[in-house]
Amino acid sequence: MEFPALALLVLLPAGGAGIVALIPERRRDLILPVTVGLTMLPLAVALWILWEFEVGNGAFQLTERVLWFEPLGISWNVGVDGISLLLVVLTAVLFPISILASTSITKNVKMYMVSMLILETGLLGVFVALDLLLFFVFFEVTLIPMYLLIGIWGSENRVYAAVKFVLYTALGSALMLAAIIWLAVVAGPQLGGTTFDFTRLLDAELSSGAQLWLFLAFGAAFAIKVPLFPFHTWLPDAHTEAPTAGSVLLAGVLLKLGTYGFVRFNLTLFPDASVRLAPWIAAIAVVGIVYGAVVAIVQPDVKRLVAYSSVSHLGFIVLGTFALTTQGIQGGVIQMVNHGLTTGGLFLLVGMIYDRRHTREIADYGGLARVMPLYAGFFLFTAFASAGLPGLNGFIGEFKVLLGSYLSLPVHAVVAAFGVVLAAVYLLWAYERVFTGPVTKEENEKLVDLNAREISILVPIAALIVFLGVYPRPALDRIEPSVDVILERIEAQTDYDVPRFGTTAEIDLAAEGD
Amino acid sequence: MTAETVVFVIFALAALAGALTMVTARNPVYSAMGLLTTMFSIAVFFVLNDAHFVAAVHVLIYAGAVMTLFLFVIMLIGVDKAEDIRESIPFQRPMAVVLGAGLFVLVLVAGRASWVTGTRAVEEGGALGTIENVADELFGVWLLPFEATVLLLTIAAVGTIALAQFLDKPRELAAAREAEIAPGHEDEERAE
Amino acid sequence: MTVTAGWYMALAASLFTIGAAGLLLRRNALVMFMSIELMLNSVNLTFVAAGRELGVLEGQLSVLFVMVVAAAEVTVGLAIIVAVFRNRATASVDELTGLRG
Amino acid sequence: MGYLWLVIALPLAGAVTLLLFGKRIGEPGAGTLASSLVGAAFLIALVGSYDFITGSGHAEVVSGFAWIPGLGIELALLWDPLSSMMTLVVTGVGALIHVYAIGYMHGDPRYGRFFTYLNLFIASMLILVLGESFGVLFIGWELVGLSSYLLISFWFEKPSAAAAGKKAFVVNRIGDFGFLIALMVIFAEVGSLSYGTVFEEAAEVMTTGTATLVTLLLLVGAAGKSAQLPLYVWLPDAMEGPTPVSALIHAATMVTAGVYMVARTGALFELAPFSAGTVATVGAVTALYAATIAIGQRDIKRVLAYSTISQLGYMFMGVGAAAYVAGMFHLVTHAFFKALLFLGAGSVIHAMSGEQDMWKMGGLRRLMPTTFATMVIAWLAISGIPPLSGFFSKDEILAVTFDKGGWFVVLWVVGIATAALTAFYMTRLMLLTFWGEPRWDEGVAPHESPRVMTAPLIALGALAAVGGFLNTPFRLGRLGAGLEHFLEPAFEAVEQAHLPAAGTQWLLALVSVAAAVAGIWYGWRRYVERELPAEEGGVWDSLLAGYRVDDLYGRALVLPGKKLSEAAAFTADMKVVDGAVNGVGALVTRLAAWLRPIQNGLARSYGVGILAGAVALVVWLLASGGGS
Repeated sequence: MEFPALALLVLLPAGGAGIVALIPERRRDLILPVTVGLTMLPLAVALWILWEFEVGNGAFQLTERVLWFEPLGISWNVGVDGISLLLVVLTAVLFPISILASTSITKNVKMYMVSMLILETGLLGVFVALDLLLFFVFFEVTLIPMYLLIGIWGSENRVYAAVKFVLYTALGSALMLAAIIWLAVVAGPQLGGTTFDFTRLLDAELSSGAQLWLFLAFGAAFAIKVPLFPFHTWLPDAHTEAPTAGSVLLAGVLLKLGTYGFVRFNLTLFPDASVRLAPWIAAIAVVGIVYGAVVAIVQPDVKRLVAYSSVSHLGFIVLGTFALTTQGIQGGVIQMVNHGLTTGGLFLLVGMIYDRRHTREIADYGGLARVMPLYAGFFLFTAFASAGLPGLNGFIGEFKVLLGSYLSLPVHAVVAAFGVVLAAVYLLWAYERVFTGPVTKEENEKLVDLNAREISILVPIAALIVFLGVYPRPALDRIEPSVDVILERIEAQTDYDVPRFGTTAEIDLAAEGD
Repeated sequence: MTAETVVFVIFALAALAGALTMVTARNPVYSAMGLLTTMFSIAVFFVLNDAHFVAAVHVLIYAGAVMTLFLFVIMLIGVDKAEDIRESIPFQRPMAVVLGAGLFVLVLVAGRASWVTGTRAVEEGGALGTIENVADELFGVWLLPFEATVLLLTIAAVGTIALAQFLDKPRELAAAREAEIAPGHEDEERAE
Repeated sequence: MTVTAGWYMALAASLFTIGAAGLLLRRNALVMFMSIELMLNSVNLTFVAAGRELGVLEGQLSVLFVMVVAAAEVTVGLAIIVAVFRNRATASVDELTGLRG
Repeated sequence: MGYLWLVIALPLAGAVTLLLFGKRIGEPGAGTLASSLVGAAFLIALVGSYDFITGSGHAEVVSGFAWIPGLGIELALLWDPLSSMMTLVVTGVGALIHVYAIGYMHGDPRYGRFFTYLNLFIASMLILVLGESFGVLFIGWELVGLSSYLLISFWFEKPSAAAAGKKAFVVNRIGDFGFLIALMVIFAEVGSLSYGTVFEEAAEVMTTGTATLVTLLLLVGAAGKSAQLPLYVWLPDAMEGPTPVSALIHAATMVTAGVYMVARTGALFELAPFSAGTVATVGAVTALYAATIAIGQRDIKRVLAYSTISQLGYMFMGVGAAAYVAGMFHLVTHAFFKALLFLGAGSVIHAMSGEQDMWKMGGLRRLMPTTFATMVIAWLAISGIPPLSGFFSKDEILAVTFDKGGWFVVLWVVGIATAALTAFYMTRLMLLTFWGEPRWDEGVAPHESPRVMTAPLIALGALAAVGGFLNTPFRLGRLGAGLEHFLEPAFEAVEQAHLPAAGTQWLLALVSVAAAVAGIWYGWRRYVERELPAEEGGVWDSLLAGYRVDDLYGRALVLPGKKLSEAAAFTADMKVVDGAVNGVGALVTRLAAWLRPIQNGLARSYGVGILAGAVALVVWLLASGGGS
C-alpha cells in the first residue's frame, strides 16, 4: 500500500494539536469549531480504511513498516485487521462527538483541545501498532492527556482521581514494559536479532513457564486497564471527576485498550498460558460482571453507576475472550464497539444534565420525564441498549458472548447470564428515581429540554446503536476471519480444540450453522 | 641500607608526622603546616620514583598554590576558632577508628595479591619522568582529557566568581527586605 | 633492602587512612578539606609508585589530572566555605544541617 | 407468503411515525391511524391463513436476512396454522382494543405516545409469534417486555405506576434469564436455534436429562412472562397501566406468550415427560391459588388480574397435558371474554370517573345497559356455562386432563374446584358492580360510555358467545372440531393427548357445569338476597393482600438484595478494595518516613557511610577472589 493511510490516520490528530496551539488567544471562540473540523479528518481516513478493508481476509492489512532503530529492531510497524478495524472507527467517530459535547469547558480551552487531540493520536496509534514497543509508547501517550483532562478540568477531588488513575495504569504498564523487553531480548535471538516486531515474535517458541509469567505481566497491565474485578477502584473515581468528554472517551475507548490487548497479545503470543489460565480469568470476569452490577444498583451518583455498569459490561467482553470459542471472541470484540457507543451515549446524556443542574446525585433529580421528554426518551433508549435489549446493539455482543462461552465454560456463562437481570435492575431503578414520579424539587421544574447541538450529538450514536443492533452482519463479517486466525493459531500451538457445539453428544452435524 | 632507603625512611616519617599533626592540631594553622610537610615529603618520593616533572609540578601547585589558598582562607575566617573536644555525633569516633584501621589492613592485604598490582615490568632505566616523555604522552594519546581539564578549570573559575557575587547578594537582599517590611505591610505579608 | 613499590603503597595507604580519619573526626570545614587534599596526595603517590613499577607513564599523567581536579575543587570548596561562614559565622560542619531529609 | 413481513411492518411503521409525529397528528388521528394499521395487519393475516382454513395450506418459512451469522440466527418468519391463529388473535383483539382506546384515552396529554407504544407492542408480539427460530422468539420476548414496561408506567407521574412498570420488567427479566440459559443449552446441543433443526435433531442429540433441563428452563421463562407461580407478582401491580393496556397485554396477548412457547416447543416437552407434568401441575396450582385470591379483591381490575392468572393456569394445564389444541382453544376464547371483561371494567371505571373499588359501585344495571349486557355474556362465558365459548374450551382441557389418568386426575379435581371458585368470584364482581343499591361517592354520575367504546364491547361479546363453536368436541358434521383441523399440520410432529370417549365426555361436562352453577348460586345467595357482608377481618385481609406474598418477596428477596448491594458497594468496594489501594499508598509513605532519619544533614555521618561502603567493596573484592 504505497499511500500511508495508517500513518496519516495516527499523525493527523497530532498535527491538528499543533494547529490548535497556534490559534491566537483572542480568537478563543474559534477553538472548538476548529478542533471539531480537525477531528473530522481522521474520521474521514478511518472511513476510507473501513471502505478499503478487504472483508474476507483475516490477516493484517494496510501494513506499513519503516525501520526506526535498527540495532534493537524497533520499527514503525502498523497494520489493521478485523479486530482493530472497528475500534479505530469507533475512536474516530467518538472524538468529534465528545469535543462537540464539551462546550461547557471554559478554563484554558486551547490546552483542553490540544490534549484531546494528543489523546486521539495515542488511541489510534495503540490500535494499529504492530511493534510491541510502538504499542507501549502509544499506550503511555494516552495516559498523559487523560491525566490532564481529569486533573485540570475535573470536578471536586479531581487531583486524587487523576493521580490514582495514572499511578494504577502506570504500575500495570511498567510490568508490561518489562515483559516486552524480556520478550524482545530473549525471544529475539531465536528469530535472528532482538526484535519488537509482533508478527515475527509470534513464531518464537516460549517455554510454558515463560509463557505463564509473560502472560501474567501483560495480563496485569490489561487487567488494570479493563478493569477486572480487584483492580477496578480507579474507574469510578476517574469517571466521577472527569469532564463529560473525558468520561465518554475513558469509557468508550480507553477501557478497550485492556480487552483489545488481551485478544491481540495474550491470546496470540502465549497460547499455552491462555488455555491454562482461561477458566481463571473468565471466573474473575464473571465476578466482575455480577459484582459490578450489584454495586451499581445502590450508587448515589449517576456517573459512578454508569462506571460500575462499565465494569460489568467489560466483564462480558473478557468472559467472551477467554471462552476461547469463535462466537465468544467475536461477541467480545463486537461488544467492545457496542459498549463504546452505549456507555459513551450514557455519559454524554449525564453530562447534559450535569451542565444544567451541576449535580450528579440521583436524589437531586425526580420527575424529569415531564419536564424534558426528549431527553428522557434518549436516556431510556440508551439505557435499554446498554441493558442488552434485542434489536439494539448491546444485545448482539452479550448474546454471542453468553452462547459462545456456554460452549466451553457452562457454569461461567450461567452466572454471567444473571448479570443481564441485574443490568435491568440498576438501569431501571435509576431511570425511575431520576425521571418518573412527580417533579419534587422546583429547580427541576424550569429545566429546558435538549437543544439542537445536543440532539446533533445524540442522533448519530442512536443511529449507530440501531444499525448495529438490527443489521450487525457487516461488522461481524469483518471480525470473524481475524478471530478464526487467532483460534487456529491456538489450536495449532496447543492441544486445545475449540468447541464448536454439540459438546455432550459426540455426533458431527452435517448441517453446519450458517 | 642504600641511600635511597634512608631518604625514604626519613621522609616517610616526616609525611606521617605531618599528617598526624594536621589531623590532631587544635589550631588550623598548625594543621596547614603539617599538611605542607607531608606534601614536601611526597614531592621527594616523586623524585625517588624518577617522576621529576610531576614532582616539580606538585610542589609548584599543591604546596604553593593550594596551601597558600588554604592559609589565606584560614586567616580570613579567623585563626582562633578552637574546636571543643566533645564529639557530638554518637559512634562517630569509634566508627572512624574501626573503619580507618579496617581499610588500612585490607589495602595492605590487597597489596599482597599479585592480580591487584600487576606484574613487574622489565627494569627500564631512570629517564622516565622527563618533560619530553610526559609531553609526548600528554599531547598524544591524552589530548582529549587534557582539553577537558581546560574546560573544568574555566568552570571552576566562573563558579568561584559567582559564589563571590553571591556573597554580596544576600546582604543586599536582606537589607531590601527590611526596608520593605514597613509597619503597614505586616498582615499582607502573612496573608500571602 | 631496596625500596620496593610495596613500601610506597603501604605509606600511601596509611596517609589515606589518616586523611579519612581526619575527615570523620574533625568538625572544622577547613581541616576536613585539608584531609581530603591529603587523601588525594596519597593517591597520587600510589599512582606514581605503580607507574614506575609497571614502567608506564600513565601513572604520572593521572597525577597531573588529579592535581587539576584538586585545584578546581579547592577553589570552589573554599569559596563555599567562605560564603557559608559569611552567612552563618561558623565553620563547624555540624551546625550546617540545612539540607536535612 | 412474501408479504408476511408486512404484517409486522405495518404496526412497526405506525409506531415509528407516531413516535416522530405523534403530537402533530393529535387526538383522534393517532388512534385511528394506529387501529387501522392493526386492522390492515389482521386482514392480511386473514387472507394469508385462508388456505389453512380450507385445510390445504402447509407450513412456510419466509426467510429474511442473516442477523447474527456466528450463531446461525436468521431473521426468518414461520407461517403455519399455530402462528397464523396467534396472529389473528393478536391483531383481531388488538384492533378492537385500539378502537376502544381511542375513546378511553380521550383528553390524555400524551395521546400520540400511547398509541406509539400500543403499536410497538403489537409489532413485538407479532415478531414473537411469527418467529421461525428461538432467536427471533427471544427478540419478540424481550421487546414485548419493553412495551409492557412502557405501557404499565404510561402515567409515569404516578410513582406507583413507574414502580409497577419496573417490577414487571425485572420479573420478566428473571424469567428471561431462565429462557436465555435454555437457549444456551439448545445452542450448545444442537448448534442452531431455528425451530426446524432443533426439533428434528432434538430427539437424537439431547438426552432426556438435558431435555428436561431445557424444558424446565423454558418453563421458568414462560412462568415469568405468563405470570405463573412463582413469578406472578408483577401482573396485579401491572393494573396501574390504563385499562386498554391491561385488556390487550395482561389478558389477551402478552401473557399468553408463555403458553404459545410451550405449545411451539411441544417436541422438546415430549422428550421430557417430567417437565410436561410440572407444567401442568404449576398451571393447576396457580389456577387454584389465584382463584382464591381473586375472591378477596376489592379493586375490580385486580379481580380480573388474578382471574387472568388463574385462567392462564388452565391453559398451562392444557399444554402441559399435551392437549395443545385444547390449550390454544382456551387461549382464544379467553382472549375474547377476558378482553371484554377488562374493557367492560374500563368503561365502568371511565363512567365512575376513575373509581375502581367495587365497594363504591353498585346498581349500574340500568345506567350502562350495553356494558352490562356484554359483561353478562363474558361473565357466563368465563364461568363455563354452555353454550358460551368458555364452557367448551375449559371443558375440553378438563376432559383431556381427566382422560390422561394418574396424577392428572388430581389436577382435574383442582380444575373443577377452580371452575367453581371462578364462577363465584365473577358472580361477586357482577353483583357488586351492577346489582344492589348504588354506593357511589358524591359527584359521581355514571353514564353509558360513548359508542366508540361500546362497539368493541359488542363485537367481543359476539365473539365470546360464538367462540365456542370453533372447536366443539361433539363432531357435529363439518362444523365440529374446526380448530383441531385448523391446527392439525402444526402439531403433526408431536403426539397429542386425545379426548375421552363421548360418554365420559358428557359426564365430565355435567360435572363442570354443576360446579359453575354451584359457584353462581352461592354467589347470588351471598350478595343479592342478604345485605352486603362486610368483608373485613383475618381471612379477607390476607386474601386482599394476596397472602402477603408480595411483601414476603419484598422482605425475602428485595430487601436482602438491597442490603447485599449496599454492603458490596459501600463496605466491600469502598473500604476493602479501595482501602487496599489507598493502603498501599499509605504503606509507601510510612516506609519513607521510616527511612527519612538516615539523612540527618550531618556531613560527617555521610562520610562514615561512604567509608563503610569502601570497606565493604574491598572486602567483597577480596572475597570474590579477584576476577582475573
